[in-house]
Amino acid sequence: MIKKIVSIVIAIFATSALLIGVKDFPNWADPNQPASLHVSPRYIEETVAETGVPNMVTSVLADYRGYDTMFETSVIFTAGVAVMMLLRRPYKND
Amino acid sequence: MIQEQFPALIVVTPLIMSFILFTVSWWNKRLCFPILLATLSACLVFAIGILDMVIKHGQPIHYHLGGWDPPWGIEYVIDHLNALVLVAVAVVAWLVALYAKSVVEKELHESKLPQFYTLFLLQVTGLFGITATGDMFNLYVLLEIASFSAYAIIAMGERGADFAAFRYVIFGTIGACAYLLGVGYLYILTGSLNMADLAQLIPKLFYNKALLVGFAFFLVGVGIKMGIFPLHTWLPDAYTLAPSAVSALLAPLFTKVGAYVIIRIMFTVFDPSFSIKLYPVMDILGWIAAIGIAFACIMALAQSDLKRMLCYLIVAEMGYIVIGIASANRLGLTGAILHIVNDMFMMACLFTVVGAIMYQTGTRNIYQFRYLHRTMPVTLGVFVVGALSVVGVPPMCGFFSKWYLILGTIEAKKWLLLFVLLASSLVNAILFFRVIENAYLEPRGEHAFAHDGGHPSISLDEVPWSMLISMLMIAAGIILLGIFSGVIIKHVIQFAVPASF
Amino acid sequence: MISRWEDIIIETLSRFLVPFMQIYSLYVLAHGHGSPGGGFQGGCIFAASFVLLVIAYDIFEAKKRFSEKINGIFCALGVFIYTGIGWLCLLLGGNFLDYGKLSKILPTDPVMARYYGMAGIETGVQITVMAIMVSIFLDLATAGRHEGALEEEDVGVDSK
Amino acid sequence: MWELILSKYNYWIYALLLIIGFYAMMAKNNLLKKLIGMNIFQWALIFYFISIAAKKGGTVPIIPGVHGHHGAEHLVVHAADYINPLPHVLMLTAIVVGVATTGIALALLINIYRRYGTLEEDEVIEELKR
Amino acid sequence: METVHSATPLLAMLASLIGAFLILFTGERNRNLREFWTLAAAVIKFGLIASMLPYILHGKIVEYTMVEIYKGLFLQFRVDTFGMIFALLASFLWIVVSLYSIGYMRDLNEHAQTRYFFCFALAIFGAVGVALAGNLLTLYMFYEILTVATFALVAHKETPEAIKAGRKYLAYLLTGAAFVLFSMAVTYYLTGTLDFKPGGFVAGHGSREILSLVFVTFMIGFGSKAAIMPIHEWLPSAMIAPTPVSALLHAVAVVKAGVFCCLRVILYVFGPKVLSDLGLWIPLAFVVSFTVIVANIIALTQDHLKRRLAFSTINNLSIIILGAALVSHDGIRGAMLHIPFHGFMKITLFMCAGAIYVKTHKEFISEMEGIGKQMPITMAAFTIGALGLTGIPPVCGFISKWYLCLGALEAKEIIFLLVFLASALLDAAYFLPIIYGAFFKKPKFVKDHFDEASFFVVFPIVITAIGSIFFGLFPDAFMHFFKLAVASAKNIMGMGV
Repeated sequence: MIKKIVSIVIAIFATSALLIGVKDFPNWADPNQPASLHVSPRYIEETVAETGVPNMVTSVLADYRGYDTMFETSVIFTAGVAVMMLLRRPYKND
Repeated sequence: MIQEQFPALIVVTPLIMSFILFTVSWWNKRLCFPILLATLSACLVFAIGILDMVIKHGQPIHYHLGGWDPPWGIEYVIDHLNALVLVAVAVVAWLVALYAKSVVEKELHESKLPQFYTLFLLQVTGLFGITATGDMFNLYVLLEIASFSAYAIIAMGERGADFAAFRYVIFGTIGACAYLLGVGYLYILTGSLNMADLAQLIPKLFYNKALLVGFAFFLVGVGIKMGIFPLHTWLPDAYTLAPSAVSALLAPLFTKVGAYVIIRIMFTVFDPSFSIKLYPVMDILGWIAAIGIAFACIMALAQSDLKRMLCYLIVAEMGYIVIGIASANRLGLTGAILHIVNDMFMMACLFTVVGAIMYQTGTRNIYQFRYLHRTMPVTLGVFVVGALSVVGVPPMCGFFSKWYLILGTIEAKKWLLLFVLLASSLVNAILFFRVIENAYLEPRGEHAFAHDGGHPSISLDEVPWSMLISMLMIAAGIILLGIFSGVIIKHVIQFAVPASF
Repeated sequence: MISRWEDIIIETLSRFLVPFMQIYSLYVLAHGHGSPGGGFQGGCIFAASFVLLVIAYDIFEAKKRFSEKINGIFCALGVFIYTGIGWLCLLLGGNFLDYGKLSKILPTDPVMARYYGMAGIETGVQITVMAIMVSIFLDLATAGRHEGALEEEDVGVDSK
Repeated sequence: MWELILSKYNYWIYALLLIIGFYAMMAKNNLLKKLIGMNIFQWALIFYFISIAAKKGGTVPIIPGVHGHHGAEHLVVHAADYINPLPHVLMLTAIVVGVATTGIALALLINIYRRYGTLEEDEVIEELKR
Repeated sequence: METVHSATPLLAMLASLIGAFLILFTGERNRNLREFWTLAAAVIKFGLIASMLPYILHGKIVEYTMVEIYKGLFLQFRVDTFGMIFALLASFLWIVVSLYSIGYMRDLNEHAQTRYFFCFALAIFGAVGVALAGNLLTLYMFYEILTVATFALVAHKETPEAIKAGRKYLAYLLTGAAFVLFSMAVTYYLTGTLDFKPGGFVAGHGSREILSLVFVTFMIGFGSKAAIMPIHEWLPSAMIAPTPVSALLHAVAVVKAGVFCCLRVILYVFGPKVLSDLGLWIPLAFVVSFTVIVANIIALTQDHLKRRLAFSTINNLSIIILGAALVSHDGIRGAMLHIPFHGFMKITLFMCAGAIYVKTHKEFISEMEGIGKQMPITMAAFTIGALGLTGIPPVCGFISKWYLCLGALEAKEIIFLLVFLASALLDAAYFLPIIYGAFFKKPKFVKDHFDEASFFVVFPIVITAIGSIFFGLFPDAFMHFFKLAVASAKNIMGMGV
């Protein structure tokens, strides 16, 4: 019980911390928010010219930030190996 | 020129070798360990090459992955700070790998070994990547790789380890998500993910509340990963119950790399003035560190399980590093950075010794260590070196980092922190001499004259050679780091400290 | 242990469905460049086909078609393809993952080389995702227990 | 104030989700519920990032009718017409990470249940004390 | 004065370090070889240190820098006149004590002798390091090594109270070390250097409050090792250790190192000028004179021989510090002379006590009546040492005390002159009864025919006893303690007042 109260308090505290910042955030779907102006335009405008891939998500995923994706795949691999290690048990014969 | 490629190679080599190791293990399990060791040796070469390059050029190395220039692509930026940490991580990982073989073969079922070695390599990959990268989101992904491998190998420990690992999963996820949230806040405010680029953009919106919140999220997220005081609750269980080799790998490296990340964020991504002039971050950190050290010392005094005691000691050592950061001046930060490296070696030393004692006697209870100095003198010798280093006896390395921390607190006029530093080193003395007493002295009756006539029945019963060698090398490393700390500072650390100090 | 639940309709239908799902996953992979899709999505769909097999028949049926060893090797193979392409670029004198350099060995200009490089790595991603999804599913579903496996005590996890 | 809520409602939603997940992770006694809370937590983040990507008048980030880069030079693309692809990419990674975390956590839970015969946290702790 | 760069100090240090590890690796397998290592290391070390004597006597300084730690902060040895005195004393007495402890340990057939000799060598390593250290950091380093190495010696017997004594020892000394660390850091922060300089280097740095604070913490820190009251408590309880260890503790290494550090701080860090300007020497002088008197009075009440000697040590240490504290030419001279001379005499006394213990297992003075008949040589040596400590010519104690009194006169502090005289009287008061009882009373508990301890035990006693008379007659004989003391006093005062 006490645990629940404590966690509620922490939760409220965390939310308020989250919402302090909201005032300084751009409105939803604001075309001129910095996120859309600083880096991403190049992805959008140059993707075809630079990578020949019309799907920007793919081009960013696999090329501009392909290094991230490599580790992302490695994350899956890690998880797979981890689950194998945790659960799988060897056959008697080997 | 191959040397330009080192920054990528040091991360990618263990990665690809982990896949190869995993594949090979389906045919031949005996090849796993040699592959592991060879890979880590290669990483050692790369790390030293990078450090050499950085010292030669004197300015950071930039490596653009995929040939895209930042901030569009991902870049690696390696300055003196990362280079130092890279080398330290490489060395310690190599030594621990050498140490791990026998322990793991004793503690895990042989069918688990390939997966263990694979995860070992992935862990190292993650640590290298975290240290090398110059991109916030890339750091997140690598943090997750390191964490996942940690979850799994911790869960292979003794009874209760899986529960501890689950709590670690929960906390670790909170930490990672908090970090990601911080990245999100920075991204929505600046639209960039590149550290150097952010460092350019952030000063424009210093008075932005959202920025402060993002900063807080960074502190919380990384704080959980590195286990500073209020957020450390997962640490003692996880590291105590983990297999010896695992705690010997994680305890020195993971937490320290977290400390590195905090320094990176506070002093590179955010301009130092943000946390010094703008907000009283340093004072808060100082208080947290002081309370944390006091708490950790008390908890450590309460333990009779050596490994758990050491786990609380880690929390205290993290407190030291935070003190160095909080004193916010050149000396203090020098001490903090030096302590990151030193503490890697000290913790590696102590945890390997605990593992060795477990390996031979199966107990970790310091009150059952009696007569141990007859059976495993070498191990205990190594332990004494590590212990004296933590207590802060020169010429072991622990003293020197403490020396700079003390100077830093004096310069910052933070007397409380100074007092905490001095007092905690006394508590450490109590902690360790308790162990040393139990291990070395054999209480006798009154006025006893030598029952054994000066011939104690020394019956050597030591751990395998590979473990002994690696432990001795770590101990030697501790002493050398101590004596040559001046050289390290002169050539590396003084450039790693932000110039504004 | 998931026991087999005989039902001719389900078995036949799913046997029909599986190849279509796999073809579709390959389509998703191949069209990842021009339309929504890509390695992850395709891989998941491909893995789903196996999951369907396992549900319709039982695990051993699925294992007959896709042994643990092959699966494990596929796990590593996919990521290996990805990383290998990165190394290839490195060996061709570029930075890591700089697909443009592939034009030296591909009969195209650097830009299209990037195009094909991406295709390659997406394939790798698909293989890994597929294999890992299957293996995680099997492990979780069987909780590690399967015919002829050692008992937990033998593995010695509980003995500690 | 009203305007603040309306024009920025995405943040409120994500904060709400985040808090639900966080509460579940902290307060729930059942480990599986903790895990579910963890997923909610992660998904809140994903919503947050995706909502960054949105642009009024922007469409899916795929340039129609192009294949290869031939003719790219006289192809004019305005950044304002397409939504921001970067957060989608990041979240693809985050989703994968979430899946991986869930997998590992489930594996751990299976082991825990098999060894202690329960998933209630306090009972597990009791079990461990013995 | 010019500086000679030479690796001799380093070699001298390595001699005992390598010796220690040879001892460790030889172990119980071959005890003769092990003890041969001990002696060899001792002799080589003494030879190396003595080889530096000529330079020093010609007013040069032998310096060897190992590494730079930070700006203006080195790990370095710098051998000056004062350091030479202590280095000579420690390394010479090491030979004697190791001879003695070979005999002692073998006669008593003690346990864990390898550890004993190993830690012994390490302790000497630390002590000589303290003597040769060129700056506070290096000094602190060897000081800590000394502390840790001595812990194992104090707790050597491993009886419960021995272990308790060891803990007490550590508690006092590590706390003291923390104080030292603090004051060292502040000093470095204020002055930017830690190198010793005759006449001190803190002058003109920092406010007088800070300096006074630092001085006090320094004195607490090093005083804990020099056993200034009220932080002397560990010393009497450390008497539980084997006698050679007590001899080492008292005469050679540990407490002497403490006093040495105190003098270093007083004369080479702060310097007479600062002391007299800040008036810091007055409280110090009063504290130590308090210690002198009280320690003597306590000593009167002790029946356990070694405890009585322990309190006499406390008294003499404080006398040394007092001599340095009255910032006068002769006082410093006397203090510096008293370090080696007291070393010789006190080690004689302790080894006598040990010899008696080895032979008769008697520890209490009341049981030693008439022991002069059983062990005449030992008791003769004892008499010499005791008379020396009471300051009776021609034993060397007289000279140092003479200069101390002169120092008190020179500083025009009659009260401290009285302190010196009183201490001499009280010395007599608790030493003479022992001698009287030993020679002129009927043996009750001991044999009344000649029965001495073994050669290895008696020989060193004779050497040191003769040594103390010899230095009394020729204070400037081959170790040149007198010249050295005069020279260093001249340097210090020359730069100072």
